[in-house]
Amino acid sequence: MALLKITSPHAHGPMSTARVMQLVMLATVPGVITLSYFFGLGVISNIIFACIVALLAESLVLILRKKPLQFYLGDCSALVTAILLGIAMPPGSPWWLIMVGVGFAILIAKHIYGGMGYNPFNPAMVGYVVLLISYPLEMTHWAAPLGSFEGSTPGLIDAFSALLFGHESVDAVTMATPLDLLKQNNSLLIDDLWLQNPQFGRWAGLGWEWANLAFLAGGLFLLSQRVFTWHAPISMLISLTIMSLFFYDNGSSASGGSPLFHLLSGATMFGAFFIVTDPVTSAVSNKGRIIYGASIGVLLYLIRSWGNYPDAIAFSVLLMNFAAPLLDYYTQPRTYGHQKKARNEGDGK
Amino acid sequence: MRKVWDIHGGIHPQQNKSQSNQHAIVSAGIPDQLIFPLSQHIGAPAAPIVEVGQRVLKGQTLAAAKGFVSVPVHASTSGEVIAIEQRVIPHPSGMTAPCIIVKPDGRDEWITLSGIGDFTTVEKSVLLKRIGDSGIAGMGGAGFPSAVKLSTRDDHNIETLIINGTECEPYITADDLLMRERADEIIEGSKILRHLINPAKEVLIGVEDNKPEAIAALQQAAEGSGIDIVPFPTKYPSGGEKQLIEILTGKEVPCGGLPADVGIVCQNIGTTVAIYRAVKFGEPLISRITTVTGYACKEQRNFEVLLGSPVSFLLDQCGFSQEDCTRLIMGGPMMGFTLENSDVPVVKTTNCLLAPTREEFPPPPPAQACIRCGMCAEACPVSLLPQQLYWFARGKEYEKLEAHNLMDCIECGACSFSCPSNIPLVQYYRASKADIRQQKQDNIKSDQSKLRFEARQQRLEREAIEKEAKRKARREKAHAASNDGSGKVDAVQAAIERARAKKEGQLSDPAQAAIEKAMARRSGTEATAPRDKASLEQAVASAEKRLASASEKLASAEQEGADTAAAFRVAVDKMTAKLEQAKTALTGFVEAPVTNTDSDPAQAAIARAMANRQTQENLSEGDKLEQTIASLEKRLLKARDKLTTAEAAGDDNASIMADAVTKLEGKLADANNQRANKA
Amino acid sequence: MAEANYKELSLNGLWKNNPAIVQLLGLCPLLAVTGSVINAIGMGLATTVVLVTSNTLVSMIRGIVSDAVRLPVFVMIIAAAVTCIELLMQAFTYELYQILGIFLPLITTNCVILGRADAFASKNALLPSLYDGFIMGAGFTLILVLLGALREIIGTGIIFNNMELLFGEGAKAWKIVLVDNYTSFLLAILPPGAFIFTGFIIALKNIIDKHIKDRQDALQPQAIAGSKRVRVTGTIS
Amino acid sequence: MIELINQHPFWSAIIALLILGFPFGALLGFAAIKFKTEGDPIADQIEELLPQTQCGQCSYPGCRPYAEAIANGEAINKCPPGGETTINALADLLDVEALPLDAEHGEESVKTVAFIREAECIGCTKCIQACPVDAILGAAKQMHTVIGSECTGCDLCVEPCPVDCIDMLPIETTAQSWSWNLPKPVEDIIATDAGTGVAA
Repeated sequence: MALLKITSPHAHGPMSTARVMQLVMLATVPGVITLSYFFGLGVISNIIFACIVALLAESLVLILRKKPLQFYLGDCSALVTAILLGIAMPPGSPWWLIMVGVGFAILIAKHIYGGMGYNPFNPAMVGYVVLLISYPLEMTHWAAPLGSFEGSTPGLIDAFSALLFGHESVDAVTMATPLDLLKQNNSLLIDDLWLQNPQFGRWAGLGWEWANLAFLAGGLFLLSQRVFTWHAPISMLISLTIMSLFFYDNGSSASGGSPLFHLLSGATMFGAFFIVTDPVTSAVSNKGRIIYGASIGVLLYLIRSWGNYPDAIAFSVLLMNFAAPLLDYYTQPRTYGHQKKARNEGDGK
Repeated sequence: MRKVWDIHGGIHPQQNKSQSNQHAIVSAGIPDQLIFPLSQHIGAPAAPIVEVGQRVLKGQTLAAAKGFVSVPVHASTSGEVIAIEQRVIPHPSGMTAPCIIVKPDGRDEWITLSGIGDFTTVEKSVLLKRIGDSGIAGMGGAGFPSAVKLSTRDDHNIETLIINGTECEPYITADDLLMRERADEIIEGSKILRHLINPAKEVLIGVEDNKPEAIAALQQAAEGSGIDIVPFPTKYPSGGEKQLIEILTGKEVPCGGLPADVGIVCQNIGTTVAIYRAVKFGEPLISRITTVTGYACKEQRNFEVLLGSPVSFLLDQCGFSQEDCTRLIMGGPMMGFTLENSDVPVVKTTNCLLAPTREEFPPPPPAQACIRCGMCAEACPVSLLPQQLYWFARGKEYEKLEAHNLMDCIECGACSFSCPSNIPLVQYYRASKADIRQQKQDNIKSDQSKLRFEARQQRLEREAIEKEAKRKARREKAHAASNDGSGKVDAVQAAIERARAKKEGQLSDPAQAAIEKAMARRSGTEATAPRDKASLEQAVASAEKRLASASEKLASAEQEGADTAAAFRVAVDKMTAKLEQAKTALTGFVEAPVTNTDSDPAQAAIARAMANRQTQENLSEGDKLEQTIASLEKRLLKARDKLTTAEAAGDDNASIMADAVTKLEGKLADANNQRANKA
Repeated sequence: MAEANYKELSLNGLWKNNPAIVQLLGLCPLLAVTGSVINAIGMGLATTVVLVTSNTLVSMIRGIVSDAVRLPVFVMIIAAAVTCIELLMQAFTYELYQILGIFLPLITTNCVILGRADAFASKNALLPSLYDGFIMGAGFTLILVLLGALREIIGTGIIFNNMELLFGEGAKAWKIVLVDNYTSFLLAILPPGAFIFTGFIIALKNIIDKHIKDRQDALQPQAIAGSKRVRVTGTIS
Repeated sequence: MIELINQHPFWSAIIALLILGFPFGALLGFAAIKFKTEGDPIADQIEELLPQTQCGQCSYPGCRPYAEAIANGEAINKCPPGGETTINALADLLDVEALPLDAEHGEESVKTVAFIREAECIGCTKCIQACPVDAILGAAKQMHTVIGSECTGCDLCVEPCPVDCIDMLPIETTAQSWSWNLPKPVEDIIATDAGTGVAA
């Protein structure tokens, strides 16, 4: 056997891109289970259909770009995008909605820019925002948790019929999310609001709080596997807590909800551990990641409280995606043996 | 416990040290042939001072240091120098370099050694000279001449002497075993070093905590000596000089500076032992401890091996299986380089031979796109941004690479190790660094060319002006003369005469010119040395050898059906031709009259020129004619070519060229006529 | 440019130097009012008329306006033309006028118009200038309509809606509903959609251009290497 | 004041323009003198980037003239010795598109250095006259030799030699000058490479 002539290092660590992606997928499991327990199996149908669309779209582009299918599909990045988008969408979304979202995410947000590793914006969030802007009605169509009104969550058959034929069968049990509710009611004290809507559980809405806790568990698992560093998600959660503490006046109508409410409602945990940590579109240095995460937390609170949309993970993340290169540029670490970073030198012009 | 600092980044690859550190060091013995590359260190290669055929003793200097940053090379056993030629050296390129080949006689006869009994009574300069003359260069991997490193400048206030016993690379256990078995020598060596550089504060031996036996042995040996053994947590690459300094003292060596700038001198364990033996016993550096490991070897252990021993000699002692081995690595898995064949010798910096199986180190999978995960930046011990450097390297943005401190990269491989996308980052950096260096050299050269070009233009201008001035003066003179009414005709006549003379001079026969040339050469200092018989024979021998190896390669290539087979075939043909040539030269030499060999080369050249002329004259008229016709035809073709291109380009000179062509045609016709007449 | 080559001018305006997708001039109306075909046609026609008028006038006065003050003069001519168009549209197509809103007066600042006035009309004779204005306007309109159609179809599932605004009551029947029950895709109607579709149109043009160039390159003979070399060192004697 | 302006809008406009015009005019005039540039800085910068082989393959006699020509709008892709690197650097400097090398002017090839086969040299000095950087030593009827370190590899000396004794030898790589190549870019992976070790 001929001897290889290759450059060092010859040893390689255990991490691979595919493994990273697989771990991320694995970590969504508790969240998905909780979501489908509370909101029905529409979540599963979302994810399955989104995965199919994503694989097809990815294959199409790879064929057009004359790339080896197996090699690029093997990195699982399309599947991760699809799963994240499937989770973010209202359970039991119709097929065309998923198709537009995933198609946009894969074709335009990812491959127009050159494929995995080159996309400046988080594809799943681009897909989500496109849907939110284009189909505001369908995108706020959340089922009531645990069938609060009718007594049962939609099963698998219901979910697939919703997927194929639209929402008619489950229309009756949809309702606003706690974040919507908070936004739309500014005449009531928060405690009163809570009293009027007992189905919302204790802190942040029944279902929502459990789902968030499940995603937190998944995130902590990823953290323990060193898939990402703690900097971005933790700083985001801290800044969100600080913002909500600062504006929380114990429940007057103008107050924006308690820190606990903000941490456990909407897509906070899902965003913090699965969206903010997307390596491709976030800042790279740890200092940069802290700023990146903290800014997302601030933006999240600002948009939730005073913006037009009830939840704002997608918008805050996309806004900070813009800023990531700038953050990287201004948070370069000091190289060993260099006293001070002469930043102007780094310009190269 | 002393406080130790932490370095940024770093990784924890699998140790894999237990395979080889279970056995004691054994001597590898004397191989059939020893190969001594002239450059085993950083700096100028040593210059050979022995001749082919000379018998050398163990420890005898084979090649002397050339320049300040250089070290000599010593024979590691007694034997005969059988060749000084190009051999493949242990270098990632797999290229050849001049080597001295010694055939051991098995007697292992030492030169007379003289040790220094009490080093404290000896001048420092004497000690340094001893270290330098013993051929000691950093044995941790870089191979920087130790004497140079130890001669610190007066303005450097050295506080700390650090002995590096870190050996952070996986698999390697050479220093570990050395510390376990020869802790006394290390401590003695450290004392010599302490005496030499006289550190104000302390002497530290840094050892990673994955070598508890070594630490214990050192601590025992160091008792009462005032030398501190400092264990610290295991992490790659804490064995890098700069990293170790940071771990032990918290200080950073400034970019582009030396450890001495922060009051520190650092030496490797192996080097320390070598210095001890050089000072105490006068032994030059002729052997070292090398780990042979990897699962393609049945037996994995450490050897005390004579420098110059071929790698294959070591591998054979370990039950090496060629079939299982996919790559042969000299050095560790993180920074070592692959060898393309196992005939290369062990040199002063060879701390490990790693022969892994395919399962151990599978071939690298194709690289995927960078996902900017930042794992490389987290692993980088010098806080670079590897992912940024990767983009810049791909875009060949050299300015940005430099601005992002690519040149501070220590090529430790931690980034590539941790990259989930399998991007060969270190290769990008190595290539870019080389390109940047090349570009800088090119810039210097182009500046120089520009200067020379401008100087030349100026000179030409000046000459033109001078010429013009002279012509003017002459014209005025002639004018004055013509005013006299006489001399005008004479002047013209004289000019014609001059021109004719010049022409004749130019047309004088080439043999004469050759004679002159030979004479000139004789007077010149650069007279080429006479080709003696020995060198001719040597040339034949080496040509034969190369032919053999080339044919071998050709055969194997043909068997594999490789594309390169054609190239090999050409090479073989070439070799054969060369061999033929060399043989003819040799026979010619042997047959040549004896007197000729003694006479000086210029005489010989004259004789050759004469002979040439003779043959020219001896040529029959017809042959000569043939020759002229052939050359005329050639020139005509060339001229026609030029004419067509000139016409195509609408050049003004086209008419002149056309004239030239007609003239040539005429000449050719004449010659042809002559030939016809002859016939 | 003594002899104007009309074929060359046409090719330039419609394809090679198209104001909208090659020169990328006048992006403001391009992105803002191409939500539907009718808007695009209205905008395109208005712009074309202004272009023709301004090119003609600029070309006429090109001999008497000094270089230093040419820009203010051009702007005034353009502004006058735009005002006329605005009044005309207010009179005859009031609803369209209302839909186009601020973008009608903004034609004044459309770079296509000032660009052509300065780059072409101020250096060329009357007829070529007039033709250039017309063909550039046509090229611009073409892209506007293409973009409008794309966005209208994808955004609403309908094409040629509201054509009566410009073409009279009879044009009401031109409306084609491509997909029944189409949930309107708002993104296409909103400005981001305009950006995305413009990008696709430019990409398409680049693909076609590359194709044409490749074919031409294949036909071209290979150059002889080094044929243009000169001697740096003068003639060799 | 305001009344006055209202009464004579025309004159007040003229006066306002004049008042604005004078300081700006003065400023421009001052700048023209103060920041006057000597020579042609852009040509200097361009010349810095050219390889200074002085080979004339660009159809200009030397690198300086070509630099000046580029400053005046000549194409940047006519320098074969500089090759792609130079073209890219020029494109960066001038902010224009990097064109492929113009084949009419030659092809990028390995760097070479001239070598005179001394036994054949007749000492005609023609190559010395041809060398743009005076890198050939010798005198009439004396053997010539090339100063390797100064030779730019322009091969201008090859043609004039009447006995064809000048070779252009490629500069050989030594163990010192050897280096790793840049790895194959990720994008070049084609279907058959996946799963094998070749692409790394």
